[in-house]
Amino acid sequence: MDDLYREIIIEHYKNPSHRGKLDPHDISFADNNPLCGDHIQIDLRVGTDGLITDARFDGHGCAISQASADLLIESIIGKPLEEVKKLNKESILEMLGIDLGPVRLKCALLSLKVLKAGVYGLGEASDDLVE
Amino acid sequence: MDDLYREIIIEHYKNPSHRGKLDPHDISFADNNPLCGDHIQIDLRVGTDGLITDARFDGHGCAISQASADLLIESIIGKPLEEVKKLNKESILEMLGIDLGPVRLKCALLSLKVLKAGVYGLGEASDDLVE
Amino acid sequence: MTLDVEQIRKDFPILERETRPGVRVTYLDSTATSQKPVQVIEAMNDYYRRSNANIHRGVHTLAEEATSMYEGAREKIAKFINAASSREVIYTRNTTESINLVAYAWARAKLKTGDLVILTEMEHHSNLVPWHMLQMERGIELDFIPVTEEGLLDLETYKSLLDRRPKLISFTHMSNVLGTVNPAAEIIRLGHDAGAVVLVDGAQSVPHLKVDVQALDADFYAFSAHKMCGPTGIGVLYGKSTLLESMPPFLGGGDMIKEVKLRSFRPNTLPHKFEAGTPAIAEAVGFGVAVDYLSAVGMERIAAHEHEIIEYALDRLEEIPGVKLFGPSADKKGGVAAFTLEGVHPHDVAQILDRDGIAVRAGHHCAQPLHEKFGIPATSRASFYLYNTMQEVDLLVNGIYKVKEMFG
Amino acid sequence: MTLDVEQIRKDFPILERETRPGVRVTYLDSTATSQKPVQVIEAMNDYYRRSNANIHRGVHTLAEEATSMYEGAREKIAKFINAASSREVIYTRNTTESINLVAYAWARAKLKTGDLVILTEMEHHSNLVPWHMLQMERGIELDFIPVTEEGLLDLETYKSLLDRRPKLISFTHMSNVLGTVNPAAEIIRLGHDAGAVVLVDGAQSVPHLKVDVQALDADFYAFSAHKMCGPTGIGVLYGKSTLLESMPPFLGGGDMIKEVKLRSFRPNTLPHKFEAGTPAIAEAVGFGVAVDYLSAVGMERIAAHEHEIIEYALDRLEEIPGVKLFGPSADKKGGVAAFTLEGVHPHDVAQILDRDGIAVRAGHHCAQPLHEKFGIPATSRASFYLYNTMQEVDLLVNGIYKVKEMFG
Ligand SMILES: Cc1ncc(COP(=O)(O)O)c(C=O)c1O
Ligand SMILES: Cc1ncc(COP(=O)(O)O)c(C=O)c1O
Repeated sequence: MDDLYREIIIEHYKNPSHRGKLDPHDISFADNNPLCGDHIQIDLRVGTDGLITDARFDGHGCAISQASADLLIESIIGKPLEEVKKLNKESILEMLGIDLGPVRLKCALLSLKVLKAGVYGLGEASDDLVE
Repeated sequence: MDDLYREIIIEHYKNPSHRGKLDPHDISFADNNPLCGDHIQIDLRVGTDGLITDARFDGHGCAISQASADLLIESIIGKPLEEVKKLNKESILEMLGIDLGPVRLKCALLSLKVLKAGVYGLGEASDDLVE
Repeated sequence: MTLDVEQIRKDFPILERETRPGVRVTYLDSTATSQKPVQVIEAMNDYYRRSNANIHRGVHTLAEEATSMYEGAREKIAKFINAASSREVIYTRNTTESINLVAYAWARAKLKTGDLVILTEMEHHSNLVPWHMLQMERGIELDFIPVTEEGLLDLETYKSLLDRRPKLISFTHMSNVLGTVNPAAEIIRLGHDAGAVVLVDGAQSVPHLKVDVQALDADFYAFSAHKMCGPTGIGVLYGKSTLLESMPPFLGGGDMIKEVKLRSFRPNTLPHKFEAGTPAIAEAVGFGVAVDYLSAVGMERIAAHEHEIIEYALDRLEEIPGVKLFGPSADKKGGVAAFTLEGVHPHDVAQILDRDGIAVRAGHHCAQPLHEKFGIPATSRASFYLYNTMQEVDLLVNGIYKVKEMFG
Repeated sequence: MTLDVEQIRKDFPILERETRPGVRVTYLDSTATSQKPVQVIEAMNDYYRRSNANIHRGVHTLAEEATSMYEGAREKIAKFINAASSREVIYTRNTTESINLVAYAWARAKLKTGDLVILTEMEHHSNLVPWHMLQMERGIELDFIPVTEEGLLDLETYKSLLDRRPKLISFTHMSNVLGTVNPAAEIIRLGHDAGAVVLVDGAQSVPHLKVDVQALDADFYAFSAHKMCGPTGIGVLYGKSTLLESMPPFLGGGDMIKEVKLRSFRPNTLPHKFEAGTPAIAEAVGFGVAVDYLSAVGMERIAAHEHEIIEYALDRLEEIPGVKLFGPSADKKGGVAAFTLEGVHPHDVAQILDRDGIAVRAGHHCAQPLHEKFGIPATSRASFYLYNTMQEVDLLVNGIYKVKEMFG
């Protein structure tokens, strides 16, 4: 908890394994955090069995927003779309392995918010999605 | 200073020597303190030499407002009208012989405010008159 | 179990204050503002010595601490009044600003010329003047639930006023002069049946009674920290989230926005939408601790204690020749005793009592129309809170006898 | 004579705070809110322990004490900014409310559709959103004095904007991001020549520079206590008395009235006309002591000290590869250094610095349009006040090198 910038974050920020776009895709959604300018877009391909066959994120922003997007994408590939709906704040904090204050929490949760808004097919991403 | 209700105040409140009205009069003015409902009217007769020949006050309110009106009237009879213009907060506090907080000061100064507004021939009595 | 008042008094350092040598204060003016327990004072002291920072946008440790203290207090306050969510608790400066917020952001957006707003004859100026201003500006209509001789609201007249389809009912839960505790739930239910929105001035109720905004079904509920053991400079507007969300913002500036362009902005979500600029952070921290304090003592026990005192006080005051009491009997009111003493102006009463350290208020108590109704310009008012004792009632009564003697 | 910073630091207990074991805070976020000297903290503590009461209408000793402390602080503040009279000093919650007061009570009464209000591109959201709201509501027009690459106001464009006969100019005396100290006297004079009223956002200037509202000839001047060693929850709107007198009231309620009837009211005289309800009394007391404190240290000496620090800080920061500074050179600005570090987001910079106890702010600092102008979403910002030292600048610089290493 002390080492807020655990190597895993810096590593995923500097060398993301799932950065990019998918074309064609089944689901795509983007949003930003106006407070700090973080931007995340997520593209998904979903199989007929409801499994996520491939996923990518694109965007820019702080290490926490970008690393958590990369970690999130890594964790959902091959999983049923339905399972995404169950992900929440705790899921992300567990992946990052750190504790965050309220401001940085928004950075960490941006990618999950974008992902869920896309999966639910919403017009706008709301903070309620990641409570 | 400790004995806020010096006998002089209670005495002048209970047995005022100049309560009443003057008819005819040369100057008459009335005002009230909406905060506590104190009301004071003052009537003056002025000689051709500019001396105040007679004066009365009427009204109702707290002991301080009524006693200071009585003391004020007592002090101006026989004086030149011009001298009234020089009276101020200190003059009244001296007559009362006590120190007053901001709220009660308003009570004490009501009669002077009424007197000066009358002497200056103003339409409305303002707090600036008794600074 | 009753209150251990002697123990409680130890928490309030000011009660040891001597207003002149050898004369300890007898504070009977809690309706104007309450005293603060050392817990509240120390929490703010500590905040400034350890955690002070600006909130919300800060990443550093102090900013995060300050933010979570500020928001933590909001959670406590929401629980204290049983709001459905802390998003419904808007920090303001005081009850007055809370009511003005409704007048500016809700009423100006929703009310048209000729729309009726119902108030009562026992309102504090803070629940009159905002509506006078709107009447002048917008031509709304005002009508008033009358106050009976006994000091109660005339609910029959209220019911007939409701036939005129008011848009808003705004009334005080408890009168700061008469002490009357109004039947808020019933007034709200009747108002809702007539299709009106209902705002409750809770400045006197939240400090003294257990208030449950959901059980009452209030649409808006306003109160001040300084009357309930908290600091000056902070109050609350509770509002149902659906209503608050439907309103335009009130003050514009930092924190109440989601995004700002040179020529436009998007408002923030609740509750921040209504909190512009750096808020009263230390005060929120103190307010949270005040609410903890009151909860630990127990609102029911506080109400019961005040009931005991006011019963005794009314009995004793009634015995004094020349004293006239205003307001209903003890079973229908909180710990407020407003009275006149024949032949002595209330200001003189208060000032002479002050010589013995007894602090009562004298004047119209920001309820001039109510005083006018009773045909008097002013009253003296003694009011009681959790730290007051029966002995203090005796001191008051003895003091009044002294006044009578001086003016006798 | 220069400041004895080590002596001053002893007055600020929070500077001893360890944000993690063994790591003392290096507070470089005074532009967001300043820390408070023990004198201010203790004055409020004392107020609550000895004198707390509601003001103005009280006759008893505590009420009189509280009233004279509250009004005494107003006198001090009036002197501090050289107002002609304390009647021109209106207590508000903060700069934001002060500006909104002008937008509601002055602008809504005086401005019509099509009337022009001139702002600048470097304004804080608090001096943008109130005017956005008025634009939506009333159809006023807004235009902006541009900011040059260097971070200065483009006065030539300002002059040409004045040909359009604006009704109001509202601008910040000192930018909270660039640090730019704008030529306020000149902007005001030109505005007056064009027949406009001029409002100055003094949130950053009053804490750091000697401000004389009469010499500036400002019509309105807004500032916050919390940025100048005072408590949260209180600010000031200074206004020329003729202007304030010509305005309708803003919030309605207790204290701002002379008389209230059931259906009408008469407003009070200045300054009370604009102070509705129980004000931030303890906070006013603390504010008065803050002003005493700053005066005793001396505003010129504070400004000189900050100048020395910012000169050194800009020099040192400039040396760091990848650091880009925003705003003019040290001679044209106050103690604010906003910067970006290539390849690292400002939030990450701030958070990594925080591990060493260094508190800087990261974000748009409530000046989103200004950041947009410079093509960046956010900056990191270190800001300095009377208690900061050269060594703290070194700590910051070392910290930034560490960040670079981590992200290298
Ligand atoms: C230039 C400027 N204007 C206005 C404000 C708003 O001040 P407050 O949040 O105290 O209302 C600030 C403070 O951040 C500021 O720096
Ligand atoms: C019934 C009632 N309403 C409103 C108020 C105004 O409260 P504040 O002055 O804290 O805004 C008071 C306090 O005097 C009150 O007693």
